[in-house]
Amino acid sequence: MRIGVFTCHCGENIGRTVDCPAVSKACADFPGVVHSEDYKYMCSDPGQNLIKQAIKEKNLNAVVVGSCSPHMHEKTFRKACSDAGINPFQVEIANLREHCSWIHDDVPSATLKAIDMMRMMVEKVKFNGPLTPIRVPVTKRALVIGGGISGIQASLDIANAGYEVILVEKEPSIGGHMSQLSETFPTLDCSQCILTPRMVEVYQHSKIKLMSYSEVENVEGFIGNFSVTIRKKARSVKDELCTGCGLCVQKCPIKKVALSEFDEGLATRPAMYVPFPQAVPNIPVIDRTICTYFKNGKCQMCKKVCGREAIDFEQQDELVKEEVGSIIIATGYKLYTIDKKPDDSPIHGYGEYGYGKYKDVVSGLQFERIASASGPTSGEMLRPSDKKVPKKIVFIQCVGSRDEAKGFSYCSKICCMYTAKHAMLYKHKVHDGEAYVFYMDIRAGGKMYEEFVRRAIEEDGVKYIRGRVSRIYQDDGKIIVKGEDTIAGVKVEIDADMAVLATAMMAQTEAPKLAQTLGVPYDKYGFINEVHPKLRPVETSSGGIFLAGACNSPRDIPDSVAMASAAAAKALVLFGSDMLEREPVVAKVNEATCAGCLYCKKVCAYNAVEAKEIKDRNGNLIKVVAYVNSGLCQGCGTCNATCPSKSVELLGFKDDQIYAQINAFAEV
Amino acid sequence: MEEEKFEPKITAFVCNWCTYTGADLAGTSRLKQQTNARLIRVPCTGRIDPVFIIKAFEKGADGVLVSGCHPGDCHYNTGNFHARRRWIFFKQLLDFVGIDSTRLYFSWVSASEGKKWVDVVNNVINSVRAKGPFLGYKNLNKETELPLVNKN
Amino acid sequence: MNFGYYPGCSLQGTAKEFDLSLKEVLKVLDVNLNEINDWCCCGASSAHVMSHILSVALPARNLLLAKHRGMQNVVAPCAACYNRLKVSQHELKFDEKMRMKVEEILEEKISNGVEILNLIGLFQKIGLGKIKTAIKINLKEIKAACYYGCLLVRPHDILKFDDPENPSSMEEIVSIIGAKPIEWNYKIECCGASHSIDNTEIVEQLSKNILNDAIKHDANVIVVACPMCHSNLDMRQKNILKKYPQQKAIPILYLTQLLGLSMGLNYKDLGLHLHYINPVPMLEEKVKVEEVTI
Amino acid sequence: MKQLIEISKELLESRKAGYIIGYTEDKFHRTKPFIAHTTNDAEKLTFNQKAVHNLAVYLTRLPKPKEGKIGIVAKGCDIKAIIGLIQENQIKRDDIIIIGMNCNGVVKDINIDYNKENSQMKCSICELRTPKHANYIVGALEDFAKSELTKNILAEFEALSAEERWKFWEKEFEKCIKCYACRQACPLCYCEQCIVEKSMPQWIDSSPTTKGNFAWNIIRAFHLSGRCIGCNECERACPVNIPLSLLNRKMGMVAMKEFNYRHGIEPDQPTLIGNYNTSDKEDFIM
Amino acid sequence: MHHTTLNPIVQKIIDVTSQDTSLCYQCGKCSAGCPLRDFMEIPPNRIVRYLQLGLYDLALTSSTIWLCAGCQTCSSRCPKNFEIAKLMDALREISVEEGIQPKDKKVLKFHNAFLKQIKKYGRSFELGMVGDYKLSTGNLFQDLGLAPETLMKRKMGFRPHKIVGIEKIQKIFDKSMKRDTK
Repeated sequence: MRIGVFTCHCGENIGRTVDCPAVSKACADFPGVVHSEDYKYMCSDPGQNLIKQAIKEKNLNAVVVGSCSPHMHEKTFRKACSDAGINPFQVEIANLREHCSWIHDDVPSATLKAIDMMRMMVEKVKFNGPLTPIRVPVTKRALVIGGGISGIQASLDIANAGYEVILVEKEPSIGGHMSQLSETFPTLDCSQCILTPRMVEVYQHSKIKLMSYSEVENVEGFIGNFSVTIRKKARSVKDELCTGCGLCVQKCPIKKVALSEFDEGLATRPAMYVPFPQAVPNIPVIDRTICTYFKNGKCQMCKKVCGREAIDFEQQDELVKEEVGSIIIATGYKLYTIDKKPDDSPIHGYGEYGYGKYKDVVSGLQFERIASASGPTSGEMLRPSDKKVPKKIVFIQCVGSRDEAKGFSYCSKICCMYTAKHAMLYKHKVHDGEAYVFYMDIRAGGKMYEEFVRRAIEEDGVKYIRGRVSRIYQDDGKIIVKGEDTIAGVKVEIDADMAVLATAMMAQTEAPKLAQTLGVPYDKYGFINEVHPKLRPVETSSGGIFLAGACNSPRDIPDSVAMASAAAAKALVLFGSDMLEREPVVAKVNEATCAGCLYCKKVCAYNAVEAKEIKDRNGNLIKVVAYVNSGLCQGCGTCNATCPSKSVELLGFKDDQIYAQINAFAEV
Repeated sequence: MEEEKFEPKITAFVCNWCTYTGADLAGTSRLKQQTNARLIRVPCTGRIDPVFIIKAFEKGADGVLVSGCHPGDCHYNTGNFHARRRWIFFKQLLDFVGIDSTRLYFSWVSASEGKKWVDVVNNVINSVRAKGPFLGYKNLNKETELPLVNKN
Repeated sequence: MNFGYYPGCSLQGTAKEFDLSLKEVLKVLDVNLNEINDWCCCGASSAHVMSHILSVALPARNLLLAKHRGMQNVVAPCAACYNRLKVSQHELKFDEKMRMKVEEILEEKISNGVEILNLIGLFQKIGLGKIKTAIKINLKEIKAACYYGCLLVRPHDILKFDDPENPSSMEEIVSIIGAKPIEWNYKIECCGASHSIDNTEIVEQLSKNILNDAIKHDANVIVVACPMCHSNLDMRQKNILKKYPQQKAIPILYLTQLLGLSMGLNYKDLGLHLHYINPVPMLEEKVKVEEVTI
Repeated sequence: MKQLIEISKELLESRKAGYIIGYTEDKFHRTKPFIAHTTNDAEKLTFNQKAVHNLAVYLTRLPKPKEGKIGIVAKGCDIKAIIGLIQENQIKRDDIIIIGMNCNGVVKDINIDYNKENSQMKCSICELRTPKHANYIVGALEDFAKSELTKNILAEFEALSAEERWKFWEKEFEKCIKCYACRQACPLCYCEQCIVEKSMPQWIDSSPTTKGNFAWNIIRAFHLSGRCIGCNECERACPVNIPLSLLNRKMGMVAMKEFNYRHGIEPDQPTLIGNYNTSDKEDFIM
Repeated sequence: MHHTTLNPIVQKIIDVTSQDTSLCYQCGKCSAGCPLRDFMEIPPNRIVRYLQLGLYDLALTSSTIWLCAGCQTCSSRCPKNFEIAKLMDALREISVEEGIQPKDKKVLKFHNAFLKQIKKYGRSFELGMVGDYKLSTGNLFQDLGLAPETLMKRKMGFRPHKIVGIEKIQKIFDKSMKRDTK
């Protein structure tokens, strides 16, 4: 074995707490090590060249690099080594940065630990052996989960590149939250005007299979080869027959029972409904929970009026299977509500703001509906309680956001902007009205954003007050807002007609469940994690599964659209090749010693293990052994640990490799 | 005197996707921790074979920590479930032969739980330090001819 | 039923009608209280101002006495005492350093485990159903503003009692005895508490706001469960009335007194005569003695 | 035993069975395993309270017969082992003919006749005296002198401190000479290459040092966790009398307590290892 | 975790509140909700700000810390779970230790009078307390209007009740307070 060891200072990052030259020197004495050196930036070109040189000059056949986490640069160094002619899987990384220098202060002990870590990897690499990547075919179709602006953008990009897309939306129509908005910042152009053409394009696109009112039930397989089960919820309307004439909706007698989801509860909708006029697809759905037919077998008005006989009361949910190569998660966000939450819940309501019991204290999205021409007031500024024009209105930012006591430490990012927009829209409609905004900081990073906020202040005369509101309560039909201006250091008490709360953006309630189905990690708020916050922002730790929009963290429309296109690009990169190279970290059976108990088959989550009969040349069965289909094997190694006779081994993490590491730690 | 000088050796077997990444996060967040633990990265807790743990003790570990994804979060869907079932047996077996719960630890640490990882590591190190060296095995090693410590 | 009892200083003095009425009511519900013998002041509104340790040590002593008497629970009708006892217990439980300091001071090991109840908590333990059965007189004319003040509900993460921003447990009790609890905005606003003596202006100002909000939402009585709140709203109301001629008077009753009334107990036993703002006229007008149908 | 012999002869004659794994008695009146290939052999078959060996061992050790199935004489213990092997697809039920024996308890020491002292605890708590899943049931159930469970050895042992337990096993394992008799006697140790014989890497030190013995006995017990059917042949086979059953019984208790599972009861029952339940306990996991 | 050594005042604050003022991001919700806000020259959030900036004297000499009635509205609404009320306690305690006289001495005198009674009898003896308090403030006529009625209603006992374990109480006082309450 001729091993080369390379210790990276990572500038000061490792060097500060780990004495790299000392580490390098110590490694030189390890048995099997024929070359050891340290350098400021191993990952840099000169750094990589050092490695390549050493490989050639000392004809090394294995390399250990002490640097940052393998999750950062393992690929980089493997590439460098294979360029210099040694098998990329003869390379091991000791995580001297994240797992040593960054978490310790004391140089001597950190250095000793670093030496241990290097020794462990040197010992391991001795047993690595060369491996060749596995090639698997790629299914060139994509699944996009979520039909908001992010999902729409991603779907269109992929479809326009010529690949099939299945777009799954859980609501009856695509469009998401953007379809609810009145105008959009910083341009103040009408949201639906720019969105609906995109929605129609999706609907008409030959490459896009739109599945509205559907949800992803199950996902199996792996990058390039996912098999997805989608639940098509019973609409009670045959979509192939419905022309969207809307007669059934008009005639449905159950008009006032249900609050409209689209209008954020500020208006009602029938039992037979289309969420909003521009809905795509324009096919109604029956809310079976309130429909009189489903409740007591009467009515059937919709059925009577439908000339196409599209109404189908007997319709059941159906499960559809689809094969795709890539999945884009674009499930978006939901808005935090201030109502009282159960005591055991990690988030809490705002009792000091009345737990949402005051009609004229509304959420940002509700205000969007009030301001929207398609809204319940057809765009007229009227407050919910008595439909009067509010002469004094208060906007409050950071409700929930940046409020650890309520369970959120993060900033929702978009509220500063849309609050400024709200205040403007208000002033544009109620010229003699007073608008106040309570804020903590104004975060207006973005093209034309700061200018936009200033416009609200300078041109539209919106009063900005720096401070959080302590209490909101109703008195004689007024909304009393008790605050403090922390700049002037004076108390501010406003008897307003209406208050608008910029409540926090939250992950969708079902996000964690979906993440588990897809096997991707999510943070404590339920936002789905990217692999690397800077360098791999749209990828998840599961190959082939990408992120778009607010499902990853609070995001505004431009960012979401950009991210959606990025995710689409990632999927297209995947579709660029017919075969996919996968790391050869897969299990392998030693048929000589396998006793065929097939416990390995039992524990395999990918059905990668099957029974294989071994016959002599006369075709008589000698014995049954386990066989691993390396195409399906994902390399978890559970079979290896379960096998009593160690007859199945996980390449890359073989028993002898791990044994060597355990042993190496002992030798100190 | 001896006790004060005693620094425990902790071998930690961690899964690549949750705990190892969580430990990375602890690093990027610069969360300080004690230096006694050495991590051995495996793809999944499902890969962790009880013989690893025995061997770690044989080779002079004073404590062993095993950590992976929370149930339901496993990158390989079910690896940690199978692991958990093995541990239920193995933990009680070791306890039965006198390697009790002050030597062997298990935890779930997700990719986002950098802080938890630091707490787990420090707790394990502290309690093993308090417990003292694992003389049981160390004595067995004395009996065997091959010396535990060979300086090169 | 049996409960440990920590009356606290006020109930022996300025708030003795609270003590009276409580005992009368419990007699009817045949619940008896065993007073912690030789209890001392909990330090109330002063100790924690002057010395954090003192404010923990004094209640700790009383809790130990209760423990020695083998009490599972202690009723502290005074909201201030209740608050101090709870906070002290909490700090001793979670603050290792503090516990050791206090143990050193009291020269005794501290073990937790006594459940501390405020007045409302006590009634919830006795059971609202049981109270309902003891009702004789219908109080449906009474419009009560239930006033919690600060110490019953804050700090929530320690007291864990009711909703800190919109409590309703007192309303529940008031409504089962037939009276009508009103919706108002000042039920958890501060009355000025300890400034009662050193800064009467403040107390009068704050109390005035509270009184007026209750009156505005046409309450005919304010119900309290805290001696300090009572003295501020009742005793100080006298000056307020003097200062502001147009100010309307509103009687302040302890929850126990209202209960007592509904149980048909007489004014004297309930110590109604001990108030500065005489509730009797209001009661005579509003309370009809008739068989209850609730 | 007439019935046993009759059946066996018929099976061999008709070639329904290629051979029959059973017991015979040697000249010292010891009952020992015996393979009957011919009808003459069948005459020698017997069954009694000295028929203590677990014959299921041979199912994975003997070559399959040229024609016919494998006949096997099986008491309760053997049956559990057989079912266990089926669960772990070492054999197919259709490949064997089971002659089930009503069992009246077996001895500890086959050199001495059965009596209360020379009896096994497992027998006094046996629930399978009449085997299930057998093709034939032979013999009659009779009362027999049971050794009483005077004390709960497990509980007593667990009452000891960790250090005491360690000391106990240190003394016991010191004695082990790595003869692997325990493994040979165990019907569920059928690996073609035992982990202890694996040298790359050598997980278990093969030299009989106490350290290696610890590893060997612990791993053996672990590999039998949720699989051991409690025939105690390992302990009986152990030449240095290590109380191996203590380990196996402990693991048996865990299987019972945590999962309410016993191995070798129903052929189609999913095995304990190899399956999981999302609600498996994890109170020991931080 | 602190990498710098702490100023004793900061240390004391952390001892009492077990929190660090750097938690506060100056949203002002405490001041906005403070019932005594109208009587304060300096709002609570600025007191915290002073501490963040190390302007301890400004904080310790402000009347704010003595006006705080400990109603805990601030603490219970603080988005950062910062215990402002506790902080006020700490500041008062410190200013007493440092011998800083509050602008309005009445408050301090009241608390001293109150505690003195407890130290003397084990329970508060309101009549005595009020007496002491008035003597110390020289404000003999305050509440005179109320006094007779109060006495008539026998709401204040004439004789103090001295508890049995009184010397224990005195021990407690001596051990827990650096400066005697006189």
